Amino acid sequence: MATAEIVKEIPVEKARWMYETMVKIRYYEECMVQAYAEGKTPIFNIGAGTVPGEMHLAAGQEPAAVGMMAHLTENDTVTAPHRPHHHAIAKGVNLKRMTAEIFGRQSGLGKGKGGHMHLFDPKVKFACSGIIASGLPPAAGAALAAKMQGKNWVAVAFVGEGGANAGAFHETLNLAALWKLPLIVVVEDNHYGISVPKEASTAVPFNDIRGVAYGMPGFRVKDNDPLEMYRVSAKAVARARQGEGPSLIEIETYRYLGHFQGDPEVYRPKDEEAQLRKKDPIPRMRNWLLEQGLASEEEIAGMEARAHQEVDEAYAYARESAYPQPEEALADLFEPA
Amino acid sequence: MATAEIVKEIPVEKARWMYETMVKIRYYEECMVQAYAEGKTPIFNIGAGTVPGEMHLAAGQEPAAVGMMAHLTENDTVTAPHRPHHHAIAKGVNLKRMTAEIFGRQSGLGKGKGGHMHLFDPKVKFACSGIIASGLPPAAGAALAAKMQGKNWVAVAFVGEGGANAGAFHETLNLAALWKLPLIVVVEDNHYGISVPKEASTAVPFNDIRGVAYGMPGFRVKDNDPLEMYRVSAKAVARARQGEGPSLIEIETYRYLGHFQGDPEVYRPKDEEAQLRKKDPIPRMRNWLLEQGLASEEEIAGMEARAHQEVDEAYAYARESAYPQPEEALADLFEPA
Amino acid sequence: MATTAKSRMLTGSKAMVEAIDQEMERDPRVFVMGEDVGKYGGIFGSTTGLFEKYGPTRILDTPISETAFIGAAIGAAMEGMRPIVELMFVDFFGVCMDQIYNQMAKIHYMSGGHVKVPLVLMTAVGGGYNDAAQHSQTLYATFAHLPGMKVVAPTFPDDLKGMMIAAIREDNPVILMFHKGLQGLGWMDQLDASIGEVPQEPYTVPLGRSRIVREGNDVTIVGIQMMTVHAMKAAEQLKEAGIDAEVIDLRSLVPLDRETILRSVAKTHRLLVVDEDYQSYGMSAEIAATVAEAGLYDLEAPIRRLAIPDVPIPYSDPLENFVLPNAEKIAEAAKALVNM
Amino acid sequence: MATTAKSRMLTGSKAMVEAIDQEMERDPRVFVMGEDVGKYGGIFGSTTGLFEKYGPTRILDTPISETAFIGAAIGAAMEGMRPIVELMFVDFFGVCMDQIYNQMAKIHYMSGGHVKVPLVLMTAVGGGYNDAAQHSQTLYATFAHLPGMKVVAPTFPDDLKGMMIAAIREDNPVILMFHKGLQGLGWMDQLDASIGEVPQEPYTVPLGRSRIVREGNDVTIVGIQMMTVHAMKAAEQLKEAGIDAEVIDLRSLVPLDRETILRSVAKTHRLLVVDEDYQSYGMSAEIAATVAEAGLYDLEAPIRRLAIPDVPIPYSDPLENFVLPNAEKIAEAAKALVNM
Ligand SMILES: Cc1ncc(C[n+]2csc(CCOP(=O)(O)OP(=O)(O)O)c2C)c(N)n1
Ligand SMILES: Cc1ncc(C[n+]2csc(CCOP(=O)(O)OP(=O)(O)O)c2C)c(N)n1
Ligand SMILES: [Mg+2]
Ligand SMILES: [Mg+2]
Repeated sequence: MATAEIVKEIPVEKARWMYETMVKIRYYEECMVQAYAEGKTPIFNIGAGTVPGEMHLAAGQEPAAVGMMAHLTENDTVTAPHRPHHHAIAKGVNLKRMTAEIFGRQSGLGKGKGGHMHLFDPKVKFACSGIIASGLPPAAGAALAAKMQGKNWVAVAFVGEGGANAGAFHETLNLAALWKLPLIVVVEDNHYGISVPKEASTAVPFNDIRGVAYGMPGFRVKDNDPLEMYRVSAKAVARARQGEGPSLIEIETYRYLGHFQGDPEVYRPKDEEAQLRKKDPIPRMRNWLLEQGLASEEEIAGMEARAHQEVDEAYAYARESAYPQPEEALADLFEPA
Repeated sequence: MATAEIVKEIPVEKARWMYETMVKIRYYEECMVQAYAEGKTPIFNIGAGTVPGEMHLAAGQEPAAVGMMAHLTENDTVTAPHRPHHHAIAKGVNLKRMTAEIFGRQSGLGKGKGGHMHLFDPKVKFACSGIIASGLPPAAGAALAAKMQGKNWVAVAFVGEGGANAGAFHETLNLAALWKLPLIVVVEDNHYGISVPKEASTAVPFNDIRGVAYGMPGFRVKDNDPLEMYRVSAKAVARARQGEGPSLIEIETYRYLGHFQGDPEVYRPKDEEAQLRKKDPIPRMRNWLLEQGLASEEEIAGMEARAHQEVDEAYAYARESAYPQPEEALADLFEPA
Repeated sequence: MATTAKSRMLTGSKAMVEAIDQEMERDPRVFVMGEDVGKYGGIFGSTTGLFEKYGPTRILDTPISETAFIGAAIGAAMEGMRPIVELMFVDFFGVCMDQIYNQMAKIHYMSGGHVKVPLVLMTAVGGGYNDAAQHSQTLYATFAHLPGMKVVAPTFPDDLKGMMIAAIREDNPVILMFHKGLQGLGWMDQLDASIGEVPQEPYTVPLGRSRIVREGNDVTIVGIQMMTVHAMKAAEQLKEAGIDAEVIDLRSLVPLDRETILRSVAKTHRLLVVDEDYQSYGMSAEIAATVAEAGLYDLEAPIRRLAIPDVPIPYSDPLENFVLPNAEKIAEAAKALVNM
Repeated sequence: MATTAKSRMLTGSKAMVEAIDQEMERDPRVFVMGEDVGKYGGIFGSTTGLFEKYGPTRILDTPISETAFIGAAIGAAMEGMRPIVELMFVDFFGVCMDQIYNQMAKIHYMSGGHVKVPLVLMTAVGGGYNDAAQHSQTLYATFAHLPGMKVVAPTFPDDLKGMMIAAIREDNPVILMFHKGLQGLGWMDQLDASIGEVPQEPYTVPLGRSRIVREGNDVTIVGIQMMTVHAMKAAEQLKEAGIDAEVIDLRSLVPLDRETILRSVAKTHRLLVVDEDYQSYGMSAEIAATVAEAGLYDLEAPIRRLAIPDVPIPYSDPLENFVLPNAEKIAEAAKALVNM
């Protein structure tokens, strides 16, 4: 955890927001572990239960989302990959409708058509997609639109370290650098692309260096540190807002759970999760808030309670919502004239 | 032109081969300008004449091909892009059948099915494709096959500087570096991708630096210098043969003609071609051979005559060859069981 | 499109450029991106003169990065811009199809209709000038098979203009294919069909409606773009043989105007579908299936398809001519059908 | 495939793995590449145990770089290797289609038959488990429309083994689609059809021949993979209603076994085609067109298609169920057809 210095850079309300949001994300994902398991025991059947289909959870990866999103407004665009809940929550996506979407309900963001990998909340300019690295080009397009419209809005695309080897990564970074677009690409290095460890997918140890190939700054955040992510993101966002062009950030982060729920995880050491959890950024940040006198135990408890309540309400909303009518499957293909 | 030093590194017969091959390529392309024009005057119609379809010529780009191919044998693979004649000739592709192919004849490399962007000569392991950067992945595959078979064969993929911004470039370099494949990627920087100058397509001034993104050496050859290309290629090929992995080379080269024949060339200064031709590598190399005493005027004249003769024979062969029968269009889709 | 006092003869490409120009004047959100769309004016002339008029902020030359720039067009469209993006040859779709079919075409649906993607992807199709296997395809069915995008392929200059304007104004993603041979380019075969009366004023031609370009009673010939042109020529030949062909120019693949085809077949009782795309799993199959489902009892002869016989487009003249349908082959097939 | 003394019950995925294993033993040029094919054993179990047996030099985990590694498989095949490469979900084709259709599928033809590309691209297809718009497609027609590759989609374990072996031995590129729901994976719906007798010895099932999985006289139902399974269930329901359905399992899209279909329709006079792919411009159209061309006079009722109604696959259960054909819908459609 960054030392006392960062206190000068980070407004207290941002620090508290980051903590509360991390707690919210974590609790959201833990609730999802439960919700996803409903109807999948004793036999795990991916298509059964309250929440069917694939489920990629982000417990442990909160710092990437909150450290960046602390600098964004509703006018800034975020695109996320197949593991999108932490980004969505930090970006302020409507939590009730997001949860309803994941539950396949009519009140969901996409009326139940999208599901957990396809969450769209245009009000806060959030989108995600299940195809690796496919969010990068549209984010560059959002950045281009901002530039064309003379706005100082920025766009941020999140991608896994595995996704940094996709062609879309290269093409988008080159385009953004060439056109000096207000784009920031954040690589979340959780060490795995499904089962494949970074050293088996990526020819260089760290992706920040790849900025060199585009004449763009590359930043690296170690140890899943939310405060360092905040600091680095501040620089990248400021650059982008000032018209100085794109940046690349790689953050070392932790994937506590399997790639998706139900992952047998044969490919990683049995105690890896436990080891990672020892360095959990949430208690680290909690301690730091206390140490720095930015929040009292009581205040923290209040933040935690609020976060939990919001999540509980979102899940309750989802559960209470109705399923769409079958024939609605035929609606929404095209915008009517 | 590199100084005397290079003499120590380059065997005399290689130097002569390079010169003769450059002459052959240049003459080949000049003859193609003529052949292509046949039947296209007074009105240019791309589908008319002796050689219809698109035609991308490489006059001026000989150094990239000969400097590299001087180090290769028939066992090494080369993939080329849409502008493939110089690579094909330097790789030793059967010139008669190549020309017959471009003329659409039955005796052509592809029985008239491929055409100038689709030349395949498996005997010398040469292939090309009209889709930008599409030759890189297969070249990596050839390198992989060599490695799997325990051979010290290498694979070389040529791509234009415009093509270095395609996703396939990134993916292939990463894969090759990761697996330490005996692959060399040569970027021919002729300053344009059709009409788009490099500074409008590429976020960095030179592509050699992009090797950094893959932990792979990047070399740069300036001034379209065949001897420097030879020197740099020697290093890259040696590395590859010794199992040390891939390299990236960018050579600054010159495109004398339009992107394709018929290009109105509205996008470049009127005198650009003339300026470039002043630095023509062929007379430069000729002088160098003479200066260094590597060949006499007479010997050079002999080389030139031989090159011309071979080209003339190839064109004659093509012209004399018959067109395929129409129904043959249905053959060769699949290999029979 | 009725010609007016203010119409002139324009080539296909000039009609298309005029459409883009008029829409760019009308709507500041419209801009163009693509390879060589700037100074060069588009390899197939689809942006000639626009760079000079609108400059590099609205006419953007791109790197050879189709995934990035088509994806960027999608992102810009999601933000309320109205991009026109060019994929130089349709044959190149393979380097960027994910953005096209998994993002552009699905976002509206996946978002429950909450996100609009108003984008025109224009792309050149067609062979017949010896550009071989990677530069001569139409791939009509490849795009039309995948839901969420409108796919149109106008044949004549007036439709090129009217459908381009309709596409730009449309709130959905539209693939607008133009046929290289019908753009009236100075460096291609000069076909009469590539020049036509085009009204000066902006106007729209609705997407999704075919047009009967020749009425007849003996056989229905359905074509699109170059095949429509060949079919019209074939109809002249058939006339001499006493056969009165009805020719339908499809114009749009998605939506597909099934009614017009069914109505025509109900009248002629015979159907020939001509396609410059590969035959199997192609447009010709969809038309045939439509009639076999909803117009079976109208048929007095088997349906006949004429299309590329499931091989890549070969380079050499005799080979390419062999695989491409033309007026003679169409007339022959129609005759056989009528004599059945 | 006749069962022998040496056959056992295997799941689809185990049958496929056995095929790959036996061929890797037989031929040192065979190797496997793909995402998570190593220790993980393939997301859909298509390489389980092979990494342990053959190690990382023959079972290669790749980066998420489909263009590079599928292209590399092509290059390796051109050099005489016999790669099997996995595209994890067929839905991802958009990031690598150029290598697949412009290179892999065209090289043999463009080279005048001088270059062979012996490669198996295996890929998972199918929905029905709420994996939504980007992970549930079959895209049968998308591949089958483009010439130069064989496209097969075996349904049952014995065919999965036999066709995989045939594909590996084939000197042409083969797309082998396996259906997620028919692999017998422990984490999916357990279907009877996903387990079956599979001979232990290596054997081949020829590519390009369909199989009549139920003989009948009243109506022909053509399906493939999951739709074959549903059609067979529908046939049981139809039997109770006194309707005797013939069910054809297509197995192969390219080459397409048109004869078997035509022969069946000549007997039953009615055709229902069921497809888990999008309806328009799809497999169902090609089958319909084939019969409308060559078997028209055999038909006693219009052809009927049942397929995904041209929308992306929605996520939520009621929506996905609505768009997917199933046994009930098939039975209903068949009944309507017979009563026409
Ligand atoms: C183009 C494409 N290829 C493969 C996949 C399958 N896939 C889904 S997630 C994943 C791993 C992604 O790894 P990474 O980018 O590191 O993200 P993480 O899962 O670690 O968050 C893969 C291979 C996909 N969705 N899209
Ligand atoms: C994927 C793809 N996009 C676009 C094209 C059209 N195209 C053909 S050549 C070319 C320019 C290539 O530039 P460069 O790579 O620098 O090679 P050069 O022509 O200069 O040799 C373009 C854009 C193509 N063939 N393939
Ligand atoms: Mg990862
Ligand atoms: Mg160039």
